[in-house]
This record gives sequence, C-alpha cells and structure tokens, in this order.
Amino acid sequence: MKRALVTSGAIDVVTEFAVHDRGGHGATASFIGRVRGDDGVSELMLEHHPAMTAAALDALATQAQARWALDCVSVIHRIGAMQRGEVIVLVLASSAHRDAALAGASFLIDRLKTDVPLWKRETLVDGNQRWVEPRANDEARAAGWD
Amino acid sequence: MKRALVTSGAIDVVTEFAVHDRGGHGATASFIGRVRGDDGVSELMLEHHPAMTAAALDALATQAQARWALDCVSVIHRIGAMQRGEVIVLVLASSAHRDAALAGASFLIDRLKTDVPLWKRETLVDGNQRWVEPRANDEARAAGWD
Amino acid sequence: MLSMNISYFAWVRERMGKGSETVTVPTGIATVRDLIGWLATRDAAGAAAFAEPERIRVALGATMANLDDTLGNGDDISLFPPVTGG
Amino acid sequence: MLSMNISYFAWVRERMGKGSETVTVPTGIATVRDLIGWLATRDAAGAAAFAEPERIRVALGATMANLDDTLGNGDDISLFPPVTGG
Repeated sequence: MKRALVTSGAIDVVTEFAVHDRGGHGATASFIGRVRGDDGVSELMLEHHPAMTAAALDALATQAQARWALDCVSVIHRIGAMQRGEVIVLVLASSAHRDAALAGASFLIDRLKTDVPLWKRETLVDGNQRWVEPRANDEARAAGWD
Repeated sequence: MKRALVTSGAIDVVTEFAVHDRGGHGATASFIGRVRGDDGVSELMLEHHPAMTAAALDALATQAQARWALDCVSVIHRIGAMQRGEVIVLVLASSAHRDAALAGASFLIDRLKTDVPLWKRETLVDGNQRWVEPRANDEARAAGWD
Repeated sequence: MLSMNISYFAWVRERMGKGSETVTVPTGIATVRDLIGWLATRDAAGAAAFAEPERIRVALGATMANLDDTLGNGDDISLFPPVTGG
Repeated sequence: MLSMNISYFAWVRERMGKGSETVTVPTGIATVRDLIGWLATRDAAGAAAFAEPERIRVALGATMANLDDTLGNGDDISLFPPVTGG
C-alpha cells in the first residue's frame, strides 16, 4: 500500500499509524517533523507547488517501495500555516524486516528535504518573517542514498 | 526524558507517542516491532530476565541520550505471550534534529537485539514450539554502532 | 520569439511581486539561464529575485530541470529557491 | 569448593528442566567455562543444554560476562542462549 499526499488540515498521526498497525507488518519505522517552539517562531507557513508537490511525494514513495521490501508506505506533508508543536510531515515505512523499514523511512525524509517542492516561511514572535534556508548537510544526506 | 520498561500488558502505542508529541520536539523517529502473521506462528512468547532486562533497556536509553542530542527516549518491550499483529517492542527518539532522532531510534533497536536479555519462543499453528535463533546480520548491525 | 508561462514560488514570488505571468522573450533567449538573465535586467523586481542565479531552481512542466535546459514556445516554467520542506 | 546460584533461561532452562538451582562445584572449577563443562557431564539434562558452549551466554549478577571469567563463592550466575528480543 502507498499513501502520499499534501494536506492543509492537521495530520492525524494516530489514524495514519493505524493503517500500518492493521497490516500486521513485522516492522514499522517512522519519522515525525514538528514546528519547533524553541527559536522564537510563532508560526510556520509551508508553500507548495500545486502541479508538482503531491506527485513528487508519490514518486518518492514509489522509489522507496522499488528499493526495499516495503509492504506499506505513507508520506504526508502539511501545507499552509501551522503553529508550534503541530506536525509538518509524517513518514511511515512498514516491512517484514527491520532493516527495510528503517532504511525506507530515513530515505523518505532525507530525499523529501531535497526533492519535493516545498518552502518554509517562519513568522517570528516580533512579527518579522523569513524564508528558511536549506541546512548545509541536507544535500549530503540525500546524496548518501544515490 | 527517558522511559525504559518491560511490560506484560499490551503496549499502548498512542499513549507512548503522545508523551513525545507533547514535548513539541522538532523530530521524532520510531520503530515498532510486531508479531508477524505470515509464517505459521499462532503465538509468540517473550521470556525475560527479571534481574536484568529492565536495567538493560534503561542502560541502552542512557547510552543513546549520551551519544545524541535526544530530548526524549522511550524503549518499551513486552514480555509473556502475545498474538499475531500485537506490538512486541516500541522505540521512540525525539530531538530538535532529524539526524539525531533517526540515528537514536536505529541504534536503540539494533542494540536491543543483541544487548538485552530477551528470548522469543514461537508456537506454530500445528502446536509445535521453537525458540527463535538470532538473525545472521544482527551482530553486524549492532557492531556498526561501536 | 518565444512565449511562455512562468510561475514563481517562495521568496522568488515575493520579490517578483506576482505568482505568475505570461511573457514573450526577445530573440536570443534560448535557455532557462538566458531567461533568468533577461528577467534580472527587466526591472527592479527581477533584479532582486534573480541576482544570484545559482540560488534558483527550475521546473519545466511538472519536472525538475536545469538552468541550461532549452526553452520551447508555450512552456510552463517554474522558478523557485532551493526547497526546504520536511 | 565453591557454592553458587545458577539461573537458566529459554532453551537452556527447558533442557535443564529447571529455572534455577544452587550447586556446590568440585575443586578445579574456576571459570564459567569450567562450570559449563562440569554441568555438561553431570547428567543428561546438562549434556543437552551445554553440548555447544559457544552458544551459551552468561551473566554474573546483573552484568553480562564471558565464559572465561572467574567464579566466586556465592555468585549469582545466569546461563542462556544468544538473545532474540526486539
């Protein structure tokens, strides 16, 4: 099973995990990214590309399933405005095997950071806004999966 | 925060995730291991060492927190008899940083497989019982963290 | 002379002051890099958005592309900064 | 002569037919490896459990130990197969 989508509503982590739990897979690995509250950010806005973003998430999920024995993959990214502590992204990879689940989940989040058209804009508590810059090691981590 | 325990009751994955969600950490990585239903196993029994197992889980959590910037770690292992699809083990690692969360969760499950006194016995649908043997690459994966 | 639809995202969109436009480019604009160079000299907004071409990423249609890819008449072109999702 | 408490786990426990026992070992039994060798010759259960010493893991008290570690009087020793949790 493959589930890849962008959503402007809150990501329901429990419901998404339940899909994998029902499958009875031996192993599920996950990654959850949240809006951090420790750096003076009051709101995060995620901009996407209407014609590309969902397709890019789907392509990533397809790549992961082709490379590892993954019975179920979910890649869900929120767009629009969100607050501290809210979930930005959820990645789930299930397999009969631990190695495949762990590698699949890491691959999905590492590649999402470089391959999927999404842009973060932070609003600080003083009202200023700034576009987030890529982290220096994002490209290196993503290239590690080539 | 550190949470390491063995339990004979069902692991409540939602409740354990909620602890990490409340923390508002930027990144949470997880691993869930379940009883597989695809190989003729009707019941799995996990034997533990009453004087050692909980302490060994706690020691692993401490090692992970010393090595990476992990704000919250949970390592929870079920013992006793369990059925297909039930959760055997849950590992959660939360950090401000993706790299730390992903590495921490992988480390915890890889090392748990070699360092914590726990033994699996399968009961097959035909009633026969067998003790599970370690997988060939378990030692290599665990040693990869040395 | 080529006519094409350009969409802008994130700080490229903000600096351009618009999300999209249809442009007809002068003769000699053959690649995405040429297009960016032309936009950078067209007006102050373009100068602000495209001062550093190496910070610009591009898609042709719904496919990631390169600055040296060739433009075609009627292309849908997206110009944006390095992505920062996840 | 040393006296010690031994606990068995998993298939070692099953083959021994007991979870624990207190034993007094003959003179000359100095290490865990010696103890396993003695148990393997003591009776049929011990022979079944300890036929392959390299498959046996050991803890002294609550600490993982090695087959060549030295025994002490009153030690709590655990003998078990390689672990398979997770």
